[in-house]
Amino acid sequence: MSTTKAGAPVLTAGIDVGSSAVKAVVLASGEGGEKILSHAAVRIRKREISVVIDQAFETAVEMAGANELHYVASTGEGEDIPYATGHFYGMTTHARGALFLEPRARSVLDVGALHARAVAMNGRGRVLNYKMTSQCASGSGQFLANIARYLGVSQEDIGPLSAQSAAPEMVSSVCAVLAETDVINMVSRGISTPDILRGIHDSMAGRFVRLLRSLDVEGVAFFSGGLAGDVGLQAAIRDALSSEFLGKTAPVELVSHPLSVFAGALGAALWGAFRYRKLDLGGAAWTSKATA
Amino acid sequence: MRVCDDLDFGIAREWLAENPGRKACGYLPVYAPKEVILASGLLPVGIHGGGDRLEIIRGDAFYQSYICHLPRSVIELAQTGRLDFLSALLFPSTCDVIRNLSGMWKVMYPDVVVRYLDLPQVTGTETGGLFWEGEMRGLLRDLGAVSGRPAGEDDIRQAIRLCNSLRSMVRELYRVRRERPWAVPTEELYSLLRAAEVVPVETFLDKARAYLAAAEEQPGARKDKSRVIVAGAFCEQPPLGLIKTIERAGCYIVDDDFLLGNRFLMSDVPTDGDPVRQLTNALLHDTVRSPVLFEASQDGKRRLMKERVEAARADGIIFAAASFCDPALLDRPMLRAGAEADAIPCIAFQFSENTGQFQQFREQAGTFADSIKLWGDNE
Amino acid sequence: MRCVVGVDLGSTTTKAVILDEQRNVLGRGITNSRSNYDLAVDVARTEAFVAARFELLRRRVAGVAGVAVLERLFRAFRLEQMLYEFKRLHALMEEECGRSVPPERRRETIEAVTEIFRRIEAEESAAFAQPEAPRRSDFFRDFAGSSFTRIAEEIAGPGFDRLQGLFDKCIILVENEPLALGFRDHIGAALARIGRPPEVASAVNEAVNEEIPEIATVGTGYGRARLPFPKEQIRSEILCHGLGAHAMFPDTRTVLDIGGQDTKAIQVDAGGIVTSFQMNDRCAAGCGRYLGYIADEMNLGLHELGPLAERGTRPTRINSTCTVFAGAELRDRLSLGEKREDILAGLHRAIMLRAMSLLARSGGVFDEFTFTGGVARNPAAVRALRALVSDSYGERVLNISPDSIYTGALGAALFAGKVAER
Amino acid sequence: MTAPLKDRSMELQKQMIAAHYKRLEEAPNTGEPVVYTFVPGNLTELIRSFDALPLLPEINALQSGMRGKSGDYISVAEKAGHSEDVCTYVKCDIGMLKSGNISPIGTRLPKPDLLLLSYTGCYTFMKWFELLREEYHCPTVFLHIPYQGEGRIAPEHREYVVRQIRDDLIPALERITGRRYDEDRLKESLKLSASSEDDLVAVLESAKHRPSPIDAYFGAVYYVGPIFSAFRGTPEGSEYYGSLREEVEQRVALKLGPVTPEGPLDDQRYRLVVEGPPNWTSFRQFWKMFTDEQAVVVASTYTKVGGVYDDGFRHDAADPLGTMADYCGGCYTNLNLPGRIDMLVNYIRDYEADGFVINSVKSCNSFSAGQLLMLREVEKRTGLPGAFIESDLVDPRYFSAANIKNRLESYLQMLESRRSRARS
Ligand SMILES: Nc1ncnc2c1ncn2[C@@H]1O[C@H](COP(=O)(O)OP(=O)(O)O)[C@@H](O)[C@H]1O
Ligand SMILES: Nc1ncnc2c1ncn2[C@@H]1O[C@H](COP(=O)(O)OP(=O)(O)O)[C@@H](O)[C@H]1O
Ligand code: SF4
Ligand code: SF4
Ligand code: SF4
Repeated sequence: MSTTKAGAPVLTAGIDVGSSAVKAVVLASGEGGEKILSHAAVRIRKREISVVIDQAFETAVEMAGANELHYVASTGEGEDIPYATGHFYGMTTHARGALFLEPRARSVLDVGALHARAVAMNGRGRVLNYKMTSQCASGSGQFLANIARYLGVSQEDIGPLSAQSAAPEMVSSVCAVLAETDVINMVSRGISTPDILRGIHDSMAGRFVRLLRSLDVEGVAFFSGGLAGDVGLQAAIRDALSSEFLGKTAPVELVSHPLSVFAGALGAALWGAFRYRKLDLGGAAWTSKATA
Repeated sequence: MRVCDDLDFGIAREWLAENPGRKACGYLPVYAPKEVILASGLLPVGIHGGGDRLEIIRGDAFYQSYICHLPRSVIELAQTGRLDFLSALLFPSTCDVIRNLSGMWKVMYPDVVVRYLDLPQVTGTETGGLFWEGEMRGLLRDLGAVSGRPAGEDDIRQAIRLCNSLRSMVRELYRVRRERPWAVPTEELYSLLRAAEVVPVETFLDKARAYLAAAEEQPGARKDKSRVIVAGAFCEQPPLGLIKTIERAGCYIVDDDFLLGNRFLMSDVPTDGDPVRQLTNALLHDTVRSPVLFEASQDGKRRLMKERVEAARADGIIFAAASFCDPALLDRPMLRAGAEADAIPCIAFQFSENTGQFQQFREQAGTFADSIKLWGDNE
Repeated sequence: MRCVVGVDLGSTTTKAVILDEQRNVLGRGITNSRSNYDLAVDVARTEAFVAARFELLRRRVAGVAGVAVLERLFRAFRLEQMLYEFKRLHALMEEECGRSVPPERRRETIEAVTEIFRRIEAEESAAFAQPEAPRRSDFFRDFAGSSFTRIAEEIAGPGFDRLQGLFDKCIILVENEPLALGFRDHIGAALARIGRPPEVASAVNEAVNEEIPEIATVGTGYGRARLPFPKEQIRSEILCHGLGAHAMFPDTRTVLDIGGQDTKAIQVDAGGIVTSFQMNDRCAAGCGRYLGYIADEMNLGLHELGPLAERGTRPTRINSTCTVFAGAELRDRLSLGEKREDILAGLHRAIMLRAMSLLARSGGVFDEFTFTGGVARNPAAVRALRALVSDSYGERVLNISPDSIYTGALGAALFAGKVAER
Repeated sequence: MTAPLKDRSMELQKQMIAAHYKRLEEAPNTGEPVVYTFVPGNLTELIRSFDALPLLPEINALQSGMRGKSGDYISVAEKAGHSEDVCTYVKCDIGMLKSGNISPIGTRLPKPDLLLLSYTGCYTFMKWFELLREEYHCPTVFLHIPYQGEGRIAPEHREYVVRQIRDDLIPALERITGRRYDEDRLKESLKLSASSEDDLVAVLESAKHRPSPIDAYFGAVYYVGPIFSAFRGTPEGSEYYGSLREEVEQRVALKLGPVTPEGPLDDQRYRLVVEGPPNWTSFRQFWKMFTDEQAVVVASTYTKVGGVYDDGFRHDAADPLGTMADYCGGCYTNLNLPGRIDMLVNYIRDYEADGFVINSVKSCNSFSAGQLLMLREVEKRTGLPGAFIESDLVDPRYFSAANIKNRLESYLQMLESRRSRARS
């Protein structure tokens, strides 16, 4: 058993188990602040979840070259990971991760495969209020993924294509599944793929902006989760934020980050380090098999 | 099988089989005077919806999607013959949904004695007292006719005594949970109290004593969890899974509104003097403050949650209301504003009795517990 | 032969039914709905007239020539039609290659396309030589897609995605072109293909020339408002389903129709007139699309879903209402090791539970009970429905017709008959 | 010929309402006390006998809905923590309050001096005034009207209400207005009420004629406006009802139908009875769906929420407190479900209706919980099919025109096909 030498950085891992992918981050926190050592994401597809978790975790640990970790923090659906030291819940970790990636952020918009939520927080990452979508998938990531699949567009291309749109076509159906019919109709009416995608982005953006607005947030909103990297959606949300409520509400600036999808895992790792010090745990929580 | 999952009311049916000639009287949430039912020689049976095990097939034929779940499952129970052992059914004035259900029952089940029961909204002893005493005597008369054994004063006193022990047992259970929530998980407490709604009072008292003794012996270990009050679920009941979810997401429930009727009267009802008058007085002056009664005091709603938080030494409040429940949902902004003014952390969500997915609740309750855990002493 | 026509412009499929002077069904046609409603209607109607002419042919010569030769002629006709469509698709794909495939890949792509269509044609001709026609989808889009994809996978390797993309683009173009798919367009070639047997050849000539004037047409369905018909020729789909079900099963009192995007519970009286109805819409949970989505999730064809679910012994209780969440729940449960058949059975039960609520709201389930719409083709859905109905209402005669998808169109045609009588 | 007459009652009503809002706006200056209260069980005569002005939040909400303002108000209230699930009248009112308390016609609304909570037939009222009390910190009187659970007003219940009026309400009104209770004045007012009530009943019952000279739902919501709000028992109110009755009687004599926003509806194909409140945000569009199909409404229950008069009840000056108690207990929202079913069945029979439509609003549990059973029962008892439509009062998100039109159209086609079979 080894202990941290005084002054040596605390090594923690965050594992975020989502409904479509598992994300893992390894973090070093020491005198000079925190540093992300590695990050890994693995899609679940139709595999057994524990296998995917192990894979994401091991990849991140290997990339970080860590032999031991002082705290392994889980978040999302990861409550039952046997080697986790502690669990933090999704909004707690997204808020913390967002703050790390964008210190000016005072709210988070987290959009994943099946959910969307807006979280208001203070300057220290404490969740003050939140709003989430109900058990209806209209406007979720999965919905977008389905449409993209139908259109034959790969995940990475959605954003750039949407950005090319000149005349977005509104989707009329609210239902994520029945909207497909609309899309089929659009395709056959000769509407271009960019215009269709942007139309869908716009309708999603409307929902997300309503979520954010219902919390009365202002200033910087951090965009986290799997859809945060979608530049088309970003643009649609920014447009909706600036046009819809012009003059009526405070301006909100939406900020995304290349590591947005890891915000939850990162937040978990950060909180892990915090708890490790606060509770004065000492020792390693996890040691690599090679070392052990 | 847990009693609260027994959609066929087996224990009540057994009781009826063992006591030929006796009858059962049901009541809907929140409050009905059990004393009157017992004094009239009837078995009181609480009808609190169908929970998450009942598949709703006909109930939906009676209710639009924007009406809470409770009445549709109650109708489902009735339409599938599960309530056919009730000779009378009482509909307290909890809200317009239950009020209207009383009329529906009259139309659909003309053989059942149906009574709509107003609540003591006007608490002046003169006006309100006269009215409520009249209501109580009317109910005694009606239920006496059902059972064929109209209650005498002594019957009423006897029933008051029994209900006093019931109430004091409930208070005791709540006290023990408040003090050692790790020893009395709400999941267990709730199941026990739910059973109290459908079994004879004596049976419940025995069970409860045994439970307390066992809890004493196996005290369990205290965990690093936040203490919360779950407010707002006084009528339609949350599925047990939701209670478990809250507790597993890092919270100890130390006070709640579940099955509120069993502690609607807050202290013992005196057994001397005219028992009807005593019961009336208790109803006018000793009722728990809740969304179903008009709040007479100007800032009563503002103070209520602070008082409850202090009494339960809670860290925060989870407002959990049934979807489409007007009384709970319209109360919530007032209660919440009061709590927040006193810097009490709160969250709010809506459920329905047959909710089967708890992810969302876990996230919310967990984030709430996290924020108390991570920030509790710093901010 | 004067006829009347009913057209049901559904959200996913468009159907047409032609009735003769005695109001017997002369022909039925179906196609998938598309944005060009007029075209969808035309295709369905053309199909129905093809079927009608074959029916007339059958009435005329079945006695002399026997049904086998007619059946053979019909299959030949279908083959000709299909080859024509494939040819058109092929041409469009080559054109598209010229436009969107990078020059350095163009040649190999065109070659691959040509090879695929060559193989398709060979397969189809070989299938024609078989005594039994293979069972498959009614829609060109579906069976062309599955043949194309399969062969493309076999031959193309890394170029597969490009071919798939080409197909997706061009199938839409084909679908939205007015193609010549009528009786007269292909019957000659079909006759030639089966060697012009004399016992039918002259009858075919007569059938080609026979006039079938359409004296009244009534439209119904989800898209009826967009039909180019005057108001008195449009009927609510509720009424049409009621009347259509009554025509198929005169003792029907309750009708459940589950289509792609909506579900209807209808009560009719002894004359087929609707006395009450309930419908749900705007949410896919509870409609055919729910099952379609699940089938996609599992990479199954719609027609495979039901038979698989039927093997489930203990239906799983599904917690999610939303189609998309149910899809995720399905994945979760599969990864937890639950049995696929049981989960599928649970999903079928879930959709039927919602139908039960709707039925209850419309007044209940009376004898006889008729189940119509595309989902009635799904055996597991039927089984779940049967079980639920007998649990809550006792034994009921449950009618299902192989032609149930045409119920609305049949009702519309009967209304057209009434219009014609005025 | 009829046009100027029609204009007269409409014009009168417009003026009355505008004048009332003006007077309310001036109240903080003139010192006239303001009493907020609800339509069902409103004690306008009593309030006015103290020279106080009634203000009815429900009327503000419905007017805001008709003028396209409710959507914004509702979202303000939801942002403030109100659930999406609850009555939108309340949220519209709270939102209006939080947005500066400007009335639907643009005047400023005064604060209440008293919240008179006549708890008649709606649970939500209680919460509504608890919520308003939080904002205004003013006295609140709770007037508990027992529900007609047994289908009648029990004598002891009547007595209970009388006691509350006498012992709680009147002293409170005396306190806040600084005036003494003046029974003679009240009696004068009650007499005027009774005469307006006579006129209103005559107007509503004119729908028994063929063609019906009125639309007893869409049109009649205007007719009941004054009597439901601030004008029962006032001279303006009497004048309005007098002239309205005159106009309607003229239309009867000329065998004319009502004038709708789409023009006159003389040729009436369907006579319908309607249960449930209208949708206010798309009121005209909703009405047009009926007129497009030449359907006229001959009787409705909604027009009885502020008092049921066609069963013969009239305010009775001889027993002021007793008559007020009877009035409160008898409002439509205070009837039990069997009573509501009876009413519909009687209307269908008395007005020779071809069918009935239930408009179920998401907001209102008092109305909506149980309507599906009402539908079945009325169908059973009359042998006529009914139509069930869902919308909301003032939440524009809950009006799906395509859906409602589809249902209504299918329903009327169904009536038509029954009719053509009956003929053949
Ligand atoms: N580059 C991308 N562009 C658009 N969507 C993406 C991209 N990467 C992932 N997604 C979508 O993000 C979702 C996953 O987001 P995530 O936050 O990981 O959700 P969860 O935590 O629920 O698994 C999926 O629906 C996926 O399709
Ligand atoms: N062979 C089949 N097996 C199982 N389900 C089918 C089959 N064919 C169609 N369906 C179902 O029927 C639905 C379409 O039904 P249909 O009545 O044509 O709808 P609509 O009239 O709305 O277009 C599809 O969504 C699908 O679920
Ligand atoms: S849950 Fe709420 S709305 Fe439903 S019956 Fe109970 S009190 Fe009424
Ligand atoms: S509307 Fe569509 S996305 Fe929403 S719950 Fe229904 S099926 Fe799911
Ligand atoms: S619930 Fe109904 S009666 Fe009550 S305030 Fe709302 S709309 Fe009016």
